Amino acid sequence: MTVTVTLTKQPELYLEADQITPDVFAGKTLDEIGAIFISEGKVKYPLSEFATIEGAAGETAADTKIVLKGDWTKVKRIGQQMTAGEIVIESDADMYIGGWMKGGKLTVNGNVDSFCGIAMAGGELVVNGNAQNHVGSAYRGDWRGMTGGTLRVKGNVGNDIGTFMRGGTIIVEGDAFIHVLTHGEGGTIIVKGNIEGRVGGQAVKGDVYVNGKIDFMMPGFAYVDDVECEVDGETAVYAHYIGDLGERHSVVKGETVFSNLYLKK
Amino acid sequence: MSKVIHLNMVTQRAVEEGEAMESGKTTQLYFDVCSLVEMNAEDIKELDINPNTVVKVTSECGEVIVKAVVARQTCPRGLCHIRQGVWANQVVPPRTQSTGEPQYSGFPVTIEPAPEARIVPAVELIQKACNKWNGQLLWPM
Amino acid sequence: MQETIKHVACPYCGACCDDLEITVEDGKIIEVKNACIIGTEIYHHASREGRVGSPRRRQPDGTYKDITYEEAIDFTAKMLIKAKKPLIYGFGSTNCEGMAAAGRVAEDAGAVLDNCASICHGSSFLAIFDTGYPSCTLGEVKNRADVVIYWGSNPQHAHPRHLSRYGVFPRGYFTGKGYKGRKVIVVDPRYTDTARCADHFLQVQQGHDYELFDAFRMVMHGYADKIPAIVAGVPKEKILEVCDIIKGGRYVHIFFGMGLCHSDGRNHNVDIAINLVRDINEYTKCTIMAMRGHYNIAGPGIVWAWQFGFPYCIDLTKGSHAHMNPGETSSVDLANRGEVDAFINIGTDAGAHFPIRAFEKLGSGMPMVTIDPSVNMAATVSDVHIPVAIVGVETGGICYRMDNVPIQYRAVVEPYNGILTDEELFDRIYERMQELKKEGWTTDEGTWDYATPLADVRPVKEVYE
Amino acid sequence: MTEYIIKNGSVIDPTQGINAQKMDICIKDGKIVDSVSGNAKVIDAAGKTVMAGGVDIHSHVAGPKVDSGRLFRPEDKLFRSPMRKSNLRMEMGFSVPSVAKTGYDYARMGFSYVVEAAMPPLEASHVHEEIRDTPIIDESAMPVMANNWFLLEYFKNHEIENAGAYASWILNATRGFALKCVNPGGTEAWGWGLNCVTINDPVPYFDITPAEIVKGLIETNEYLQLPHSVHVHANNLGNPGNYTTTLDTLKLVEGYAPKSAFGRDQVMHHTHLQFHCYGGDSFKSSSFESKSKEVMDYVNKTKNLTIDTGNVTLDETTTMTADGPFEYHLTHLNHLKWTNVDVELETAAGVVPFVYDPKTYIAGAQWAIGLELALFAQDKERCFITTDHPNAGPFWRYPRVYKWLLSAKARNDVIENELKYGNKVVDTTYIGELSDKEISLYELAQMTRSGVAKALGVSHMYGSLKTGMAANVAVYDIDPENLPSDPEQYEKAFTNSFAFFKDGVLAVENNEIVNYSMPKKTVWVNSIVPENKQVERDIRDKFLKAYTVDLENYAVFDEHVHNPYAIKVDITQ
Repeated sequence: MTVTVTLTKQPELYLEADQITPDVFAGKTLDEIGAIFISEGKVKYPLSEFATIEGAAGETAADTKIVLKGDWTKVKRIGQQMTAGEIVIESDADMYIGGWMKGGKLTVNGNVDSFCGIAMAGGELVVNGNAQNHVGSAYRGDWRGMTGGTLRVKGNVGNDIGTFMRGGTIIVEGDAFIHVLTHGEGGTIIVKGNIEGRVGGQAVKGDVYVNGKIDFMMPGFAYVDDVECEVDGETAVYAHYIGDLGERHSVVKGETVFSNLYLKK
Repeated sequence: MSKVIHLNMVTQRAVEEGEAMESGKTTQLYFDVCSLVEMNAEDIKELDINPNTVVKVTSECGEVIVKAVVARQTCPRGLCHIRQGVWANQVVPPRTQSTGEPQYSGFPVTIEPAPEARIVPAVELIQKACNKWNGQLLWPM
Repeated sequence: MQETIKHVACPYCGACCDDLEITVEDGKIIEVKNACIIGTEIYHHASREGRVGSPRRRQPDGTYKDITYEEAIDFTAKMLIKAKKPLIYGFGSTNCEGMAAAGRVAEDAGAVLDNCASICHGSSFLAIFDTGYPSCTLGEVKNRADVVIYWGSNPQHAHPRHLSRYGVFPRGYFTGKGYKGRKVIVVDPRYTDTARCADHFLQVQQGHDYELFDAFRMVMHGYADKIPAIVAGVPKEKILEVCDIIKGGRYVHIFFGMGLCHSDGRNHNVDIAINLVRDINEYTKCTIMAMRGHYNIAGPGIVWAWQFGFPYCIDLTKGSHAHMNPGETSSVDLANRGEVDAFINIGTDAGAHFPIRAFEKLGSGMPMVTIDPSVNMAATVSDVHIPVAIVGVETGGICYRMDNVPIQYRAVVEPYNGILTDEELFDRIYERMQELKKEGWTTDEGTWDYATPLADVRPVKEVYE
Repeated sequence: MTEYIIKNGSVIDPTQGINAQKMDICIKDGKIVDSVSGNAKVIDAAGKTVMAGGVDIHSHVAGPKVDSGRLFRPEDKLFRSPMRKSNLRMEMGFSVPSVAKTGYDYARMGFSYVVEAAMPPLEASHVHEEIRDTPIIDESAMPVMANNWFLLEYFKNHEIENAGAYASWILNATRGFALKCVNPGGTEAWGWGLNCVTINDPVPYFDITPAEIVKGLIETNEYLQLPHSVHVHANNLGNPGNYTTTLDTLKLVEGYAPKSAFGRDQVMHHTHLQFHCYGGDSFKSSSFESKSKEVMDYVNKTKNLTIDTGNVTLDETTTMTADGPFEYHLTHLNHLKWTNVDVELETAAGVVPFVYDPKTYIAGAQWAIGLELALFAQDKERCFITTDHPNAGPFWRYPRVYKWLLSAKARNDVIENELKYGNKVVDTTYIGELSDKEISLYELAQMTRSGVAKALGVSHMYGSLKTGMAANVAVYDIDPENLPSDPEQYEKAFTNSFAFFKDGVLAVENNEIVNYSMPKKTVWVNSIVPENKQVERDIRDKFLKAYTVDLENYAVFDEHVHNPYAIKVDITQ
């Protein structure tokens, strides 16, 4: 079952729409969905003040799909903490898209601002444009960053990609700026474009695959050997580095476990 | 055509700036100690100017007219410094890398001689940027 | 009549020197002893002609007209209530009593509350969130430290008495030889006046401190052999030499500053420095400290942490709970994004110290109030400028030194022209907001759940002794 | 002032030997009185329990390290703070709550007086600022003294009068309440990255042992005749096998008798004993075991000792202590962020987040040990319930601990359903041996009211419903004549009191806070000693040479102490 929400009015500032999730919409009538509150600063409005709502929601989150039409560039927190179902955003969107997401699928047919997929635990998040900073990163102070799910950005990303990552996969098809897998303790990050630097800094564990070039390598990554890897469906030879040698590492069965960096030859 | 040099810029505190700030940002003293760009002597040479020449500094987000001087706290070649404050902030990129902190240190600029240009007083710069300039300095320096 | 007031704490930098002697005659400051050049200027400025003695309202032609405190407070209270997302930013020169009062106002107004750390040591907060803060009070450095590192900080300019009071020169309990017993290491891209005092100067390539820290950490983790020949412009041999000094120290201390916070990577430059301190503690005692800029810029972090659990960038608009995430709720980002609709600039100068491309959005598009003893750049574009008493000169209060030690400030003269203190002003704004809310004032559109006034949340005084 | 009458409640007040007796409590002008007029507002307490307001002997609620804990844990707020109730301030934080949440939650639990467990003297004005902003509850703070350079030097030379003169100066300068001892000598050793793990390890440079420090503090405390005894956190906290250090420390009380006009019987209060009762030589389940019985056997037979428990609540929390080396040790165990503050000449502090995960053996064993202490205690007037907030768990979990003590069923439910290694825990601790033991509501009142107030030397102010006492009264939704069969009712009732009076002001009514805008006291001890020129010279000398603040700016200015209430102790008379 699909609910189509069309944004018809732009906010003066920004809207926060953490209530736009299949979990909240499920089992509600269109009127009830229209009465869901979204906020602009300290002011609350019913969703219907800014949008028209059509279609019907499913009984459960899993069988609810939400399609967002119109211009959602100035709307934050769409799909926050969603556990199932699907959201498609047919425009750019603002911060925290798919933040703390646990399941389901969220697709953005445009660009997103920072903090998309923050502390993501499951599900699939696809951004068919660029994303800003802190993609699949941790909330401030939390040592438990992204723990599961798949986050794919078709375009470029900024800094802090997968900071404090512990699980799941991030795929960036364009370039990244700095700080990839910083403080990583697991998970996989694939960057198909170039990265300026600071890849794997302070990483305890976790893997990074880079198909382009890295301008500034961390000194703490040491070359081991060349290996053939299948990365996002394509096989190639990669130079394998381990690190960060400046960070603590656990020892499992007598073997020190490092973070791995694979740089395409 | 005059020369242009590409440098990396930082903006930080200086004791002269601190003293002038406490004395008042509308003062001549503040104007004198903050509307400077400090450079390596070799970079000044490369620009083909004498020290104390007025120059235009341009960054990704704006430009400012200041006086080029040889840094007493030596900048290595390729690095230049404007003391933090009104003139520096005409060119500091506001991007924060999602930390809240602008790019005060480490942003590319170009510097070119502008001996005829006027160094604009602080209040005028601020009021113009905010569309609140009425054509006269209400706080004469 | 002349009077000399001793043990006065200085309202300039985070070193909070509390040994000033101020001589006052007929309510005017005539002599300042023991302060640095900047601190001295603050006291003299307070007694100079041209102080602003009354709140003022900007006129359409750009001139200012004196108004009463009642009018200024009413303007501010109404602005806070009507705005959807007002920003209250500053507190670089306010005492903690004023900050606590501002916290009450901000919560009641549904505002974003932020302080100058946002553009200064905010990166350090982010690093502390991630990695913690193994630190000490300045007396530990004075009494124990034999290896002192200044990394990306230039106290000879920003904290002029820091080296003599705490970091390099003082003789302490276990450091009777003073500077002769200390090794001083400075890391900076520029050969600063602080670097000139160093035994070892590492000229790091600007923006690459992170890599240099990683190399230091590799030494501590036993991978010195894997360090490349040059890291961030510093030769491997120099890194190893300095690491030997560090490991051989009895007590190592790192002071760091804006060189880390303002360059690429921001918080991660600090966060890896803190992790280096953890590593060094495997070999010898090591602590670290942020060179906080203003005398009480540690204060708002401390006061708001006990009020809201967060030190800065506190979004109170939801009313139900506080939210903090620099990058979103930080003043410069809010300005860049056009995400606020009213602005109070208090005890700082966003006009001079924000990048102009950020400030112009605050200074041109919304109602704005500046609260500051002096005419600063922000005041020149504000709708209302409200002068307040200068902390440490005209009013006392508690201020937190860079090591988070509370220093009790003193007043040496009466407030100029009877102007209010920050605390009095914010309490009166609070009272006015309560009155307005009772009269039914609220936002222009939508609904605001917290438009009904709270019971008075100010601490209740009672004498028991 | 309004008059109140709490009608028909089941009153429990150990100070008068009243055990669940149906009677009325009358309140007028902030005090408990024999009768009130017909205009008195009636609180119907039929079928409910009425007790004096609670007293907390050891809780980290205000000051620099508490605030560091708040500041460096944004994730402790995210999705973990209750949404603000109308008419209250925001309540932020799970393990280290904001001051508003602290005051509200204590009031909701019916507590009237809380003692902040560790105040670094240099940062005393910070503690007092937070106390000012904490609503409703009266508070005190204990200056930490066991690593103070003045005292180390005086104790080394056995100069108890000088130590007394200095300690008295500190109490007055900081507006402090009692002498706190944390990891004696070990925290000073931490200044060099070292520690003292037995009571005989020498302190570097100062040439003194922890045993000498503790004895010196006991002697100083009794010389000053203070209301409370010395308040001890012994060496070697949290380490397997530490119970021998604990017993060695406790035995230092032998031969000392209390000298105080305030009614206490102990010369040492040992705090958060749970962390000090470990056997074994590692954290492996094959080694780590409970030694609570061994320690409590000694406590039970030693009348000049009191203890509090430090119960683990099985939560994600934040540890914080003046035991600097311990926190460094802890951050190496769990690799989480670590904050440390060494305070010049005086003390240190460390803060590290910690998850007491019921899926681990150790957390289960620690949970059991804490409960065992309370169940083994023969004299409930000498054993008090705490969580060493927030170290073993947040204070607002007290009602959960009460539930585990009042109901064996609740305890067994945790062993069987919540702990992953419940059987192993039963094997290595005494919790199985105590499986049908339960405390009574009367004993709970001793462990949270009368006993605590007596040990603190404030039984003239708190912990009693006698006529003339300040009207701190809590009413709970528990009927002693018809105890709940579902233990959850205990937790619910003690978490949200039905009614609570603070100094005769109705703060909680019908389980909701209705008033928080009322005066509150900062209780401190004004200690007066004979003039001592030597100590005055020593103080001037240390400030000249070692401190980084001027002596004249050190003592808390009068205007920074909120509503001070002095307990005067003059030994010159």
